[in-house]
Amino acid sequence: MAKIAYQKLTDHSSFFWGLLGFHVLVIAAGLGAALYMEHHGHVVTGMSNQIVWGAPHVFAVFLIVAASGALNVASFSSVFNKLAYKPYARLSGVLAIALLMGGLAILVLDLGRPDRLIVAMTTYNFRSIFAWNIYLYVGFIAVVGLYLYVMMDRRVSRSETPTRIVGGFAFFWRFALTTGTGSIFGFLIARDAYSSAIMAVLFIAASFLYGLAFTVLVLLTMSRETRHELISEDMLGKFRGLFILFALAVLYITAVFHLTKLYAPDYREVETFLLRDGGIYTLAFWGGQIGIGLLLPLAILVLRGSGRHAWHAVAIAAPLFLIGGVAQMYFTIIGGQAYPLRLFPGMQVSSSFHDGAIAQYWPSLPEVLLGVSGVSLAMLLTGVALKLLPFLPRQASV
Amino acid sequence: SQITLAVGEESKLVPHPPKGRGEHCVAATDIMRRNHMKLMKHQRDETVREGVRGKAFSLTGCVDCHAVKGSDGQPVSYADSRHFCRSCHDYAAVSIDCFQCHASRPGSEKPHAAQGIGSTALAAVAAYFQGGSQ
Amino acid sequence: MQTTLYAVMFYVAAAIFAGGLGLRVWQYARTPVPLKIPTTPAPITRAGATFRVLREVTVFESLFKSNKWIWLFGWIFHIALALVLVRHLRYFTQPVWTPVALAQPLGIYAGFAMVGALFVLWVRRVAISRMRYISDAFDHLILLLLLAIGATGLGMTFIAPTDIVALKGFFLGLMAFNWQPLPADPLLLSHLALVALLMVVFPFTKLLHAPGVFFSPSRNQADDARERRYAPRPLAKA
Amino acid sequence: MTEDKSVDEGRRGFLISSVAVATTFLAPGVTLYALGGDAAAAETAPASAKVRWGLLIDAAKCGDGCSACIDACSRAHGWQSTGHPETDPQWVRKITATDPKTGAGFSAPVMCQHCANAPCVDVCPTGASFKRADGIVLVDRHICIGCRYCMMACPYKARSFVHEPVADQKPDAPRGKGTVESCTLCASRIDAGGVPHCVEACKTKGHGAIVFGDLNDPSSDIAKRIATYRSTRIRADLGCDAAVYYTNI
Amino acid sequence: MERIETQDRDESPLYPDPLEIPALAYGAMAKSKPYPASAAHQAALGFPGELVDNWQEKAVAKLGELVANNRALRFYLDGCVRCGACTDKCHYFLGTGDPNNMPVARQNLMRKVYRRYFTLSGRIAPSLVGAEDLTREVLDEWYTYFHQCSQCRRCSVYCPFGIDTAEISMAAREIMDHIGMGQKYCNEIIGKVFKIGNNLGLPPKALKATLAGLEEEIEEETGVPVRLPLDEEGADILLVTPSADFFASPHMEGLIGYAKVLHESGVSWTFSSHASEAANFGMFIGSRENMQKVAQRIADAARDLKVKRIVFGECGHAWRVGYNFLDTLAGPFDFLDRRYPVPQHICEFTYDLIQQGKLRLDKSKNDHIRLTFHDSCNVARASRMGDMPGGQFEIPRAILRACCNHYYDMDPDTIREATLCCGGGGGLLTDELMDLRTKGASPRMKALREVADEHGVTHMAAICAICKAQFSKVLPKFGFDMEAIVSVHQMVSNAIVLTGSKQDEEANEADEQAGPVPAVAAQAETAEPAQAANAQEEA
Ligand code: HEC
Ligand code: HEC
Ligand code: HEC
Ligand code: HEM
Ligand code: HEM
Ligand code: SF4
Ligand code: SF4
Ligand code: SF4
Ligand code: SF4
Ligand code: SF4
Ligand code: SF4
Repeated sequence: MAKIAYQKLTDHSSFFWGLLGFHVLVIAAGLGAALYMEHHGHVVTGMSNQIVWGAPHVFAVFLIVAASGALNVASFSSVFNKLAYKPYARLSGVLAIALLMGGLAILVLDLGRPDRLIVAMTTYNFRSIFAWNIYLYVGFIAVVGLYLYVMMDRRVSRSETPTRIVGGFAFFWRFALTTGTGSIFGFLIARDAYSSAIMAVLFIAASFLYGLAFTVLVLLTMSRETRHELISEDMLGKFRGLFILFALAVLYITAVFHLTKLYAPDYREVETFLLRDGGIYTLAFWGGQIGIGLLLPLAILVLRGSGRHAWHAVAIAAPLFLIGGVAQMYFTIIGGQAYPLRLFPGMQVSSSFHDGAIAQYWPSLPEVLLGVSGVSLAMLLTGVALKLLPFLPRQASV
Repeated sequence: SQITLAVGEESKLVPHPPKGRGEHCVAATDIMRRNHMKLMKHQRDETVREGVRGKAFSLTGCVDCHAVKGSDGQPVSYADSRHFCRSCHDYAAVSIDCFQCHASRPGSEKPHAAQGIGSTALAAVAAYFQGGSQ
Repeated sequence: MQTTLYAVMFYVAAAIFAGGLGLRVWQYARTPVPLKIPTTPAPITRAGATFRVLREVTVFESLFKSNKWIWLFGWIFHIALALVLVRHLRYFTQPVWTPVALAQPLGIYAGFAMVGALFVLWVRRVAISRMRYISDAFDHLILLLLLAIGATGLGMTFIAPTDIVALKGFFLGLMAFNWQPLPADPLLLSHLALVALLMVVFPFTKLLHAPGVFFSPSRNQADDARERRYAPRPLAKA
Repeated sequence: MTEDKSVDEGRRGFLISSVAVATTFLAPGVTLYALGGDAAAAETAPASAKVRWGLLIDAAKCGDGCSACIDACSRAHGWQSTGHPETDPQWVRKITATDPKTGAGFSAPVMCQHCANAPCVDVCPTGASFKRADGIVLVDRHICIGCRYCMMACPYKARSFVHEPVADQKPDAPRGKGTVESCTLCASRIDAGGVPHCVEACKTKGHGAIVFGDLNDPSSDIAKRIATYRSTRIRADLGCDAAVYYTNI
Repeated sequence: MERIETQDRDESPLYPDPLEIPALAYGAMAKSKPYPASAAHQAALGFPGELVDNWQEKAVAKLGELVANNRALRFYLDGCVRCGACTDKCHYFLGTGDPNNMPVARQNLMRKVYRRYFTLSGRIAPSLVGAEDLTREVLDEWYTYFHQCSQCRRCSVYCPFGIDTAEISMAAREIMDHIGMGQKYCNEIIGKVFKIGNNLGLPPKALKATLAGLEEEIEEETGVPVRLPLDEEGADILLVTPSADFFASPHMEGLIGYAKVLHESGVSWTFSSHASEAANFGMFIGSRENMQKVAQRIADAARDLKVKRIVFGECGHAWRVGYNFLDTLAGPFDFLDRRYPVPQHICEFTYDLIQQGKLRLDKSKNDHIRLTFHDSCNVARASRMGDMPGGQFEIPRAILRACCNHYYDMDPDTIREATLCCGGGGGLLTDELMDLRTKGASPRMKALREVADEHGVTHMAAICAICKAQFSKVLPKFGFDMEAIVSVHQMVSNAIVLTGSKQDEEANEADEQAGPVPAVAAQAETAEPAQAANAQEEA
């Protein structure tokens, strides 16, 4: 078996610098937004006592979910021994860490008291799934870091075994992580829109899709930067197959999720709201997640995904999946909160505290900037990492 | 010996926090100078988490005894650099967020703390201690 | 008593530190560089070479290429040290400069990072046979000295606080030649004694790498031998 | 936790810094006194696990158009409208409920229900949301990071996030931007042997719609009433075991 | 050490790791020493013939003088923090496991003496800072281990302070020379340069005959009368090349390559019998005087022959001296045509022609070769080609790619500025050090083995006479063919289609369509006129 050669990014195109510059600007804007929010308080955001988690959380959860999915490519090679994916294993690890960091940065900067980050890291309530998640996140970074190390260290990487073991462990960890993230919502018994165990499964399926989309996008961008194809035609076909598979899985689980809920009388009301009467949320679901995010790219991949157009099809489908992902999170997180808590089921209620009313939410510019800057941070970290260490595969002969 | 600052010499090199109400603080000045943050933090947890109230190291208590009157005769808030706490904190570049939540001026209600300090025996001991250390 | 002792000690230590370091820097600056010896590939302009040195000083670029572990802990140690020293500026300036005041909370974490990284560096020196072979006693001692300074410092921050206000008064007093009393806390006195020791040994040991790194010809020369003739001043014949 | 030792350490630090033998000798006495040796014993006693404080609210007695309890709470704790209804905190609010089929309804104040199985406590990552020994659920705002997960979890919408900077707080009721707050059952008053502001205000108004007392003490007024009249708790189906009971809803 | 027996690789499923860190083998190389210089060899260079009586005093004094006159040496002795970053970077350490071959340990041999005599800490508390007196044992250690450093600067690349062990071993050899403890190989050779004009001691007459022979050979092969002129006054270019090029394979093939390229360019050129040597062993022994004298010969020859440009042939340290020191030592060169860099490397010259599309190269002529490139240390880490940092890596590769279809790089951690020394540089290319040379070459050989196994690489090109000579000797010891080492210009020589040659005609007859094209898209002239004017004086 030939050894796979790797490369760092060297002599950069202006395109690369432009891209980095763009991300730096977005991150600066995001930091500015965070400072602005910290100074004035969350009153300057669209969030309220009704919608307590807003746009930042949409992006953060999206990135965290994508992070665990990004590791898939590595897992294919180390856990399932699919050698074709091996050249991308390093990249997928780096991307996973970067995406997670991007997501966590948003969460931290959105806190009411970001200055107490140290409290969050030193005081734990072990009953809290959220606290568990902090462990899961930090652990994920550590495990994937170790995984990269065993893959890249000259001496350790000579044997396959460490890569196998640590890779398997990382694979296990990523499941725990997505399950944990899904459970943040799944465990909210009071919120009719969430409480369901399928939530975690849905998050896992979604993570596969978004993680792969990010991986493919980075590979395509870097193919341009290194001036040679990092994805062979063969691999392109494989990626396309995976996309179709994952997208169908997400479609299927989404359908099961909503159908079971519709079936239960308790949840019928909230489902009717979300799927039919929810205005922007209904639109985000049908138009965003299902239409643009799943059906459209599926159609493109199935109809135009082979032959001459394969490259274009994949390049268009990947961002569409990601847009769909953001829509899905918007629908889930914000739509789920918009529907009021039922303190007195069956009764019509009102109060000065907006009981019984559908909550209104419109994200303000700062919080959107903060959210988007998380994506930029993830991309910037990836770019810098690719520059510093040989994560990208290289064609053997030049 | 030179355990405490020579407050007597009006040196410009060190700050001279305004004297609090009464004869002495809830613990010896030396301890307060070094450990007030830990003492308060300890009490904070006791009060908030366990419901223990009325002990000495209450923030409301400090604020009451250490109120500094401004030019208008009213106690100044932490926003004013003459505030007792700031007289040192500015000097030592310490920033505290306590007064984002806590009132930095005494309220009208009578404070809980410091009631036990009236004892003359204690005052005598403290006076001895302070006298001996100068 | 300790006030007088420490006041004298710090005057002496400061004199040795400043004098010794000044002498070494002057020596480095004065010693000729007979030939062009940049390690290539090197920047071809002076500005580029300056930037190269800055990269070495700030991100330890060569060390990163060389060994990721040493880089990681070495860099953490130095950055943390820098932050701790910035935090310490509050004892010597009045009023305290705003950035220094803002950096205060960072300094505390930096203290931990510094001590942790020093510890790892020391373990490395003890555990790896290659490192043992190249280390002499002082390589261990300097790490232990810094560890001890850090440990006593952290002790003051977290276990037995000292009277910071009085301490600052002492140092401002030293600088104004108007002595103020120094609090007699054992941790503080140890911390300060160790710091004085560090200041004394600094100009005579490998700690000279700090000023020296700016003078390393293989890093600070531009690779322009063919573009501009390099003609150093003639050698001082001995 | 290291804080537990800080008083001792204070003493030790003090000892260390004392050079004179005499002061060393006297020091323990000084600190002992200073720590409030003869302060009122009742006040320094910690909350007891033997009691469980609770409320019983009679919707039938709650007057139409009355908001005395809410006003009292707001006045005592300093939360009030800043003109942003969506983000203004409300520790307690009056909910009016009507059955759409029959048109019958009621209205009653709803505040934190001080759940025994509090979801807010379960989810809080830092443990800032906690339950005191006597069943009162509080936010320790010194370690609350403002993540708002507790708000997502609370089935009663009992909590508010402080969206804006606060000034001029009451000395006894610190509150500040970026943390989450809710009804404290007037814990500081209870610790001093009093009753919550809202209970007092309702009584003063002459409605007497809220009864306060120890649910664990069968001889207490509240326990007797709960034993006698049919009462319920909001969303009892969720199993939170709230400490606030309602009748006539 | 048995580590170097890497031939029976078949049994191991793993690739040999060129950078594998060996376990420490204390004193493993303590016996390796070069032959000492005889009194005659010493005298020719102005050094005492045998160990002088007050050698200790003189050595310490000389050390003081060197430190006072060389900022690099001063800081390198002071500034090392024993971080250990360099410990696994020296190929001699990788190949021998002898801890004294770790660069920092090598430096420490001198540092301990420096500390003892020149620093306060070493005078007060020698045991604390590892300071030691300069005893006979220490001196012997110096002789042993400063002759196990090929001055390749690999350690300097990785040291956070750029500490260059080469500077220290040069200083050590200079000190030893001054107390009469010279090394035979270097000092004898320098003597030959002074006496005859080149390292090999090839007298002008023999040189002339050799060149004539080569001319014949080329004409026979190509049908084109390519000239190899000697001492032709008024030629445009003076070509200085290592004397090995006149003599042995594969050097000579490279020389033929230069001749063909120069012929094809149409520029007039010449060798000089006075400066028939590009190499400058004065650098290896750290002797500025000797280095200056050798360099001066080139300046004199250029002036005498009234040339306009100086071009260097393929030789690593010669290029370092030429590129970095020549102007300082023997300049200024105002009499040359300053539109061209002084000096120029033959690779730069060839590369420019390729860029301009002036060379016809038929890559298929090298189809029997699967090639890799060994970056020679002194070119890689101590000089440059072209006008971009790193041109010394790109230009030879660009030439090779233009000349052959199958090119593969070795492990990225062993090429370019990370390149591993051939094991024979720095004045160690002598038979009595064969054991050291073999072990020192083993990391490079393992890297070669990797590409040989993976990509079927058959040949390795180099641009240094010492590398080529060393590799021809050690390749067989690692199971490779002795002929696996080639000159870069040998590849050019194979591929070049001289105008009017037999090959040219064949090609023209065959067809026009697949005509060899310049490999790289033509660019504007790269050899920009150097800014001659601002030759700078430092105060
Ligand atoms: C009974 C009133 C009283 C209360 C309550 C009180 N102090 Fe004091 N405090 C004093 C007095 C009086 C002094 C001055 C003692 C002296 O000059 O030695 C003082 C001195 C101090 C000093 C030393 C200032 C200096 O000049 O060196 C500090 C620090 C301090 N108090 C902090 C606190 C803190 C923190 C609290 C709350 C836990 C508090 N005090 C509560 C009365 C009080
Ligand atoms: C975000 C708001 C907030 C901040 C910031 C804050 N506190 Fe508090 N603090 C509270 C609340 C709420 C209470 C509970 C009052 C009660 O239960 O009566 C409290 C209680 C206390 C108590 C016990 C009551 C008393 O008056 O003695 C102490 C002591 C205390 N805090 C100290 C501090 C100190 C010291 C700081 C700064 C380092 C601080 N707090 C910062 C909100 C805050
Ligand atoms: C004698 C001077 C002095 C006075 C007066 C003083 N402090 Fe401090 N305080 C300090 C010093 C010095 C520190 C910082 C110690 C350090 O940086 O390690 C400090 C630290 C603190 C801290 C911990 C801050 C942190 O970030 O860890 C709190 C809380 C605090 N003080 C509260 C108060 C309050 C409240 C008052 C007023 C009632 C007060 N202090 C008055 C000297 C003083
Ligand atoms: C310009 C400032 C400085 C630069 C660029 C610098 C750089 C470095 C580098 C690159 C190393 C090697 C890596 C390592 O082992 O950590 C090192 C080591 C070290 N530095 Fe610095 N340094 C600076 C200032 C200082 C100062 C001010 C001190 C002490 C007060 C210091 C103490 C040390 C010590 C003790 C080591 C050895 C660590 C070991 O034993 O492994 N440095 N320095
Ligand atoms: C004269 C000079 C110095 C003085 C007066 C001084 C004083 C102090 C004091 C008072 C503290 C306790 C800080 C607190 O409680 O908040 C401290 C902490 C500390 N000191 Fe120093 N120190 C000096 C020099 C140094 C030096 C040179 C170093 C490092 C080499 C150092 C390292 C530390 C560390 C790591 C801490 C703990 C972290 C922190 O609180 O910042 N100190 N020092
Ligand atoms: S005070 Fe009493 S009557 Fe009035 S609203 Fe409150 S509970 Fe009802
Ligand atoms: S009502 Fe809400 S805030 Fe109060 S204890 Fe129950 S869950 Fe927590
Ligand atoms: S907002 Fe505060 S109290 Fe609520 S969960 Fe987060 S940390 Fe806990
Ligand atoms: S118990 Fe106290 S805090 Fe709670 S609602 Fe009543 S008055 Fe407000
Ligand atoms: S210069 Fe080369 S041979 Fe000499 S010590 Fe450094 S790496 Fe080894
Ligand atoms: S890398 Fe440089 S500083 Fe580190 S041990 Fe080697 S020579 Fe010394």
